[in-house]
Amino acid sequence: MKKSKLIVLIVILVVLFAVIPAAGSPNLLNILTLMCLYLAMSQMWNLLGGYAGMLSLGMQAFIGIGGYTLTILSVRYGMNIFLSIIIGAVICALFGLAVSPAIFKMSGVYFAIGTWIVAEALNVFFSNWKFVDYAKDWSINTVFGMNGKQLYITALIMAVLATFVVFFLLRTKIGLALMAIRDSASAAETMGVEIYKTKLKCYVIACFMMGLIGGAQYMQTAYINPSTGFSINWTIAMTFAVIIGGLGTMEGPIVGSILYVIITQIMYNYPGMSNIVLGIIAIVVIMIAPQGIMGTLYAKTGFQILSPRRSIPKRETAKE
Amino acid sequence: MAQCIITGILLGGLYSMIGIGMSLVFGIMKLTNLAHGDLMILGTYITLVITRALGCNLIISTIISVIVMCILGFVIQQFLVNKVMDKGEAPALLVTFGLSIFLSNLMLKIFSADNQAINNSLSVKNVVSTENVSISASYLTSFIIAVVIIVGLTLVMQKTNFGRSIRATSDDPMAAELMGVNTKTAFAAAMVICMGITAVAGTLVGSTFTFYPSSGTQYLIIAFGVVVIGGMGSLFGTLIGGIVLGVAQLLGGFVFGSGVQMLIAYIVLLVIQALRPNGLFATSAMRK
Amino acid sequence: MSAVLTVKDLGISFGSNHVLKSINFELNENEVLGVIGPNGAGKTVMLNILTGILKPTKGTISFQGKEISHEGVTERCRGGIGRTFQVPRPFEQMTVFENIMVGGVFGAGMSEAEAKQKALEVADVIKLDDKLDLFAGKLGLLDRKRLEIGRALATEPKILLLDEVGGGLTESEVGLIINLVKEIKSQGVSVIWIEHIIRTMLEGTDRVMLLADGVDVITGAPLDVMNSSEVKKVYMGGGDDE
Amino acid sequence: ACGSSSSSSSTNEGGSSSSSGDTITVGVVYPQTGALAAFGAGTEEMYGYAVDEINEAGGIEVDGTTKKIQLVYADSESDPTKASEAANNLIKSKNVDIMLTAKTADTTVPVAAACERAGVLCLSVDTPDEAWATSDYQYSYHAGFNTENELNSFKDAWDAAGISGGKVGVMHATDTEGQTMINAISEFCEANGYEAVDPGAYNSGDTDYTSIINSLKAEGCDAVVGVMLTSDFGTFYSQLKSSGYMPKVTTVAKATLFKEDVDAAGADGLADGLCSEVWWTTSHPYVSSITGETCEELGAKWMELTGDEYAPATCGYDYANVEILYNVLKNAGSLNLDKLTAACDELSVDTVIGKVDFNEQHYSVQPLVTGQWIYNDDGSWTQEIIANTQVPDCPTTAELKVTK
Amino acid sequence: MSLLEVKDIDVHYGDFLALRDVSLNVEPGTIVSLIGANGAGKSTIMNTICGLNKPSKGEIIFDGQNISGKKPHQIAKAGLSMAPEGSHCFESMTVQDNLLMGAYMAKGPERMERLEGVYKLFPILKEKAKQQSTYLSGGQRQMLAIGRGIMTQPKILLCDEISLGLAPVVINDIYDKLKEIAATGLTMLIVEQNVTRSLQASDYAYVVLEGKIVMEGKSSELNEDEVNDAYFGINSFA
Ligand SMILES: Nc1ncnc2c1ncn2[C@@H]1O[C@H](COP(=O)(O)OP(=O)(O)OP(=O)(O)O)[C@@H](O)[C@H]1O
Ligand SMILES: Nc1ncnc2c1ncn2[C@@H]1O[C@H](COP(=O)(O)OP(=O)(O)OP(=O)(O)O)[C@@H](O)[C@H]1O
Ligand SMILES: CC(C)C[C@H](N)C(=O)O
Ligand SMILES: [Mg+2]
Ligand SMILES: [Mg+2]
Repeated sequence: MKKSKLIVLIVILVVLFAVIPAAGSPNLLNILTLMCLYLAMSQMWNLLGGYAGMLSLGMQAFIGIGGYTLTILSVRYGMNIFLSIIIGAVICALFGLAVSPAIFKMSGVYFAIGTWIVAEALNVFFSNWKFVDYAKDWSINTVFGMNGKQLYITALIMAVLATFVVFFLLRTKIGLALMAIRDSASAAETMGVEIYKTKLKCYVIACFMMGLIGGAQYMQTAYINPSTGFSINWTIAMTFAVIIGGLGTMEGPIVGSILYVIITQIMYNYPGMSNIVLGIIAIVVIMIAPQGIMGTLYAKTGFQILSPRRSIPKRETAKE
Repeated sequence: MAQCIITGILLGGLYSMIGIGMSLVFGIMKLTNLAHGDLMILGTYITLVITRALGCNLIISTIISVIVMCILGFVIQQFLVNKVMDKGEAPALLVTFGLSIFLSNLMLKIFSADNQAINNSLSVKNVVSTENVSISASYLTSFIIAVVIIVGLTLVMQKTNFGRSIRATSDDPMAAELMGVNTKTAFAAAMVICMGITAVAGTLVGSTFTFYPSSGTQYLIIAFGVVVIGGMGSLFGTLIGGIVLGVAQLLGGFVFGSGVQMLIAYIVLLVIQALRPNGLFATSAMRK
Repeated sequence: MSAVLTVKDLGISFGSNHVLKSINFELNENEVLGVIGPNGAGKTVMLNILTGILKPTKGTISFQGKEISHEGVTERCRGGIGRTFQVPRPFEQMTVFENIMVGGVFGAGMSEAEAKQKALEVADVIKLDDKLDLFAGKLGLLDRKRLEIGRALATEPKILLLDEVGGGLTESEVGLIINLVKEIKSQGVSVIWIEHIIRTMLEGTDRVMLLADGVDVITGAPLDVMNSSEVKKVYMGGGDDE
Repeated sequence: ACGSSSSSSSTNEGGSSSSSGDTITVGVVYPQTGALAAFGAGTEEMYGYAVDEINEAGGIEVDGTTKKIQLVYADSESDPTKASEAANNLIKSKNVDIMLTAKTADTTVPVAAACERAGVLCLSVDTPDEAWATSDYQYSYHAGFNTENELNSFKDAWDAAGISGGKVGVMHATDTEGQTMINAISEFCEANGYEAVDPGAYNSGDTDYTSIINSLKAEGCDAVVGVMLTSDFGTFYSQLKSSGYMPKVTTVAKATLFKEDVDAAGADGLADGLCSEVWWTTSHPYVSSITGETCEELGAKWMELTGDEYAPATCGYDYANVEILYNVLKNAGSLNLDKLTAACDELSVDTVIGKVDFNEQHYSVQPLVTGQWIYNDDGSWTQEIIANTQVPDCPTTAELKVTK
Repeated sequence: MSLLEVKDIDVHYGDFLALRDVSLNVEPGTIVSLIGANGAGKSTIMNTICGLNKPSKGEIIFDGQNISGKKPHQIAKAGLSMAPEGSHCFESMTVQDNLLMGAYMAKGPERMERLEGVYKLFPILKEKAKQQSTYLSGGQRQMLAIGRGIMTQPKILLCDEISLGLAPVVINDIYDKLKEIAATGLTMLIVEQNVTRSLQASDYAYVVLEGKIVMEGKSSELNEDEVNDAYFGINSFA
């Protein structure tokens, strides 16, 4: 019953978002594109930070790899751009897998910092890597031909895909395991939960998705160099969106990234104030609603659309 | 080679100065302070402005900067951190994160984006200058100050009633209250100390390197590096962490070229992390 | 009666602290083995070794005839060793129902649907059937202890290791726990039960082992062990009441 | 959520001016805030001044009607990603007809990329030509100096220092400009009788230059040449000084365009004697193609508008960017993109930064002179022009002073 | 005059009324025990006295001073100390530093004296003096918590769940020692699950049921069965 309602809601939303390009202005389209991209990124960040207990400050590593793969493969080798970003995503997944033995030893804040250092290391590495022409600025001219509508559709696909990945992942065993690990890792382990494997699965999935989203993002940006590709600003945006929206809720990243884009759009008119305002908003929201907007709403009213909670089945035999 | 190791060790002293404040705040308040770098740069600017405005001696302006930063630390603790500290890791993190973007952009508004350097003659002097080795006066000064502060602070933390009360508060505020410790004051005191040290670090950084309002991030990552190598919350670890990072960077530059010197430092850091996930000198055992 | 668990010459040291020197015992099928010993004797440490959280410095553990010393924590859990923690560690932000499900899904390798049924069954056993949708963080001590047991049960263990599940409970509650353990035993589960409550040893166990100075000093029928001079000396203290 | 986003966009649309009216909307993306903000200082004053001149003279006739130019600004926040977003935002929400941009590759390249995609003409200045030419551009054009001019202006300083045939250490970061320099310099040095020494690249933001300084020292370089960010240069230069070794002449591009930057490099006139390329001075012998004003007059205007005590190179280049816009519009006589690009391709006009004539790669090479920063006893700085090979009519003001 | 007087307090956790009209008195030099089932509100009473909870009604008079609404550290300074439920060790500190924290408010030399006293009471703690307290066993932690409470040398010591997880020998020991300490004039308020032991050890006892005091009296005069009945109330278990 509830599920079918949910599906109807989702279908309506998807249809709505799909018809906008026909109706909306280029500006609206541009804003929605940004929202979708940030939404997709935040959803992935939230999967790790909010559900898997892996607060990462290094997701920019995958945005950068995704962007660079798109650039190098399409600009230098003339590969199809969509194929390029998929390869980028695969490379991200492999890279995530490769660094996991090291960074998975760390937990909590060490993990957060470790991932950031990995991203910084990539920044330095790319800056010194001849294959990508060192820290050269790249114009990604292969995506110049994409129009606003195409960009929007790509971004929308990313947003929907990211949301669905999280939605379904949390409904598999992984979701249950993640919640258990978050609450008490040692107890989860003695209950048979394989912590390492579970986290690794999430991480690699998130890496893959981030690579994909990174590629899509750079179709929009059309310009890359190591310090922008691997900039902490990507993670700052995701973190902001997720925590404002509500860490560990599925709706949080959605609300958060929409807000983030709206705020930055409004702030275009007040140069130099944008970040000051974002900073203040971050502080004020957390002071008032430490769980973020959706988290607090949930705590107060129990409102949650996309809850990963397991429902308790009706008993077959009536109990006395 | 010898030059690299010596410079690396000395640079490590400066790095550990950058890290101390962050390590303490984490060790005591379990707070990962993402605004650490920006706060430090703020300290640098305060020193700079006072030196310029009053034309006074660097030491005096540093003292003033320390005082201002201590007050700021108290304010931040009372009005921001205290309110969210018990609400979990993420809210506290976001508050410092918000503070970070707020501060760096506010500094940008106030001080403009121009590069700055604190005028002091140490930065271009050297203590030893031979054919092979030269020791920069500012590096050496930083190193000495770092060692003095770390040793002093360790003694205070380990041996005095005040130090114990802070450690106790950090472990279990409720129980500490029951022992008669005013935990609010203890946290505030800790924050004040951290900010004071951070102001000193800021002055040292400002008189060694060129800086601008958004330099904070760069030093945040160095502070992070230092404390994760040494182990969050360990003072002695901070010193070692700084030295490891400094030497790795310098030797990396020497062997592989300066372009990759930070890459080498980061790799060393990650390897140490993989082998010792809580740093070389992690103090508190893992809980839960 | 055959042994499900055989522990031979088990030892562990932390630096110069030789907590366990040499522990030898067998746990028989369908048996409740009580473990007593002074504080710091190493009872919890022993459980941690049995579940794989700590690595012993020496000795062997065979479970159902198989040497398991090299197995990891999760492997042993899936193999059939369930445990509770001295200080309960519920998954606080999950409901009681989900807490138990975790045991079923990962410990017993069930599908989610099966685990849900299992959770309902277990909830009846541990008497938490009316609190299934409560967040575990909100439970009181008795219910937390029950949940500890419930989660462990959901992993369908062959042996269940209980670490002071009665600690901090009132006498009548202790009675409830004793009954609970009896019920668990009746389902064919063997139990190792650490407890400082004499009554649980006398009423709830088939045999009792005294752990002191890093060795298993004496093992035998509950009443014999509790009345033994060794227990009087190192545990009860000069033969006081109870 | 959808509702609120569409409402925010509609306000944007309401505020935007449509090109169908009697104005030509020209977007300007430049760093108002962030690390490059010093570059951005005075931009709005100068662009505004130049556009006012055009508008006051009646505007420009395009597609049969005479239109005035309206500028809309956006902040790049000194971040390439933000620059790209800002350009997109201007294009989408303000419907700009033409985009202007300036102030380093971090601004001009991403803005050009955004314009290429949107099909908007983009005119830029203030970036070395090679750093800008990262792609085959269709709609973007650029005026700046190239590496050859840059190195020639430096060579003048080396020659003046009397180190002919000496060794030149090359400070280069891994970024585009650094790479361009290191790629070009060996050949250049060889051709001019110098020997280039590569001590290895550094990364912008590095805190320590010990290994680089050791190489320079070991090789006994007579000169150091480089293209560096101000912050990197300041840190490097004080470490160089404290190492006890100083080359006779140091020629560094990018780092010391402004007085504030030389001051930031270090204490008590540390950077005294430093040489840099000079893009433009008030003594340049050029006049405005819009009004015939001299550089001197422009400089005075700048000081009047901004309250600054001197007019930096960006003054001339800001003005020149509008000049190029003016000439392109005038020649095209239309806002049609094809006509505009055709006008660009054919453009050849004398501006306050010299002749602008876009080549095949869409850029025009402007000349440079060589300056040296002198630290005065009262703590102020003067930039002396010590060589003028490329602009002989720009008078030199002093002889090179060799650093000790 | 009573040393500690709790007058008609109500305590809320959010909307939940955990204590209703609770009053109790502790005379100087006596041991008073609280008896009650799990969740009855014993810890809540203890915590409220210490200032960890705020009563929504009523007042608490300690040593002639109204302490309701004061901060825990202020109350501690007034001479009231508690060994909380769950021991709450300072995990990163050594056992000795933990104990010294107890004497936080005392002068130097006096601290060492008290330390020796506690070591005499719990010799095992002396053995582990330099060890980090995280590595203590459950029972050792309990000893540490009590020892730390004693270190404060309060006018009154509150012990919540004093014998939780302790071996009988230690419990007996502690009760013996407590009597000794009480003889020196220390007043105590303890929570003990075991009714028999509780009545044996104390001079006066209160029985708590669902947030209310349902029975009180001199321990020697209370009948164990009656207490048991009172303590379960309407038996809702089984
Ligand atoms: N990780 C560790 N490092 C060092 N010592 C440890 C460690 N874990 C336990 N110990 C020591 O081992 C001893 C046994 O501890 P254990 O927790 O097993 O006691 P126990 O028998 O369960 O006691 P209790 O009944 O009080 O719970 C204690 O002295 C403790 O200090
Ligand atoms: N922080 C809290 N928030 C909400 N309710 C609480 C809180 N602490 C205790 N309670 C509730 O208040 C009631 C009394 O709890 P309290 O801990 O005082 O009981 P107790 O008698 O000490 O029990 P125990 O023997 O289990 O320690 C219980 O119903 C408990 O669930
Ligand atoms: C308070 C703590 C951060 C002190 C730290 N344990 C030290 O090394 O002294
Ligand atoms: Mg134990
Ligand atoms: Mg209690």
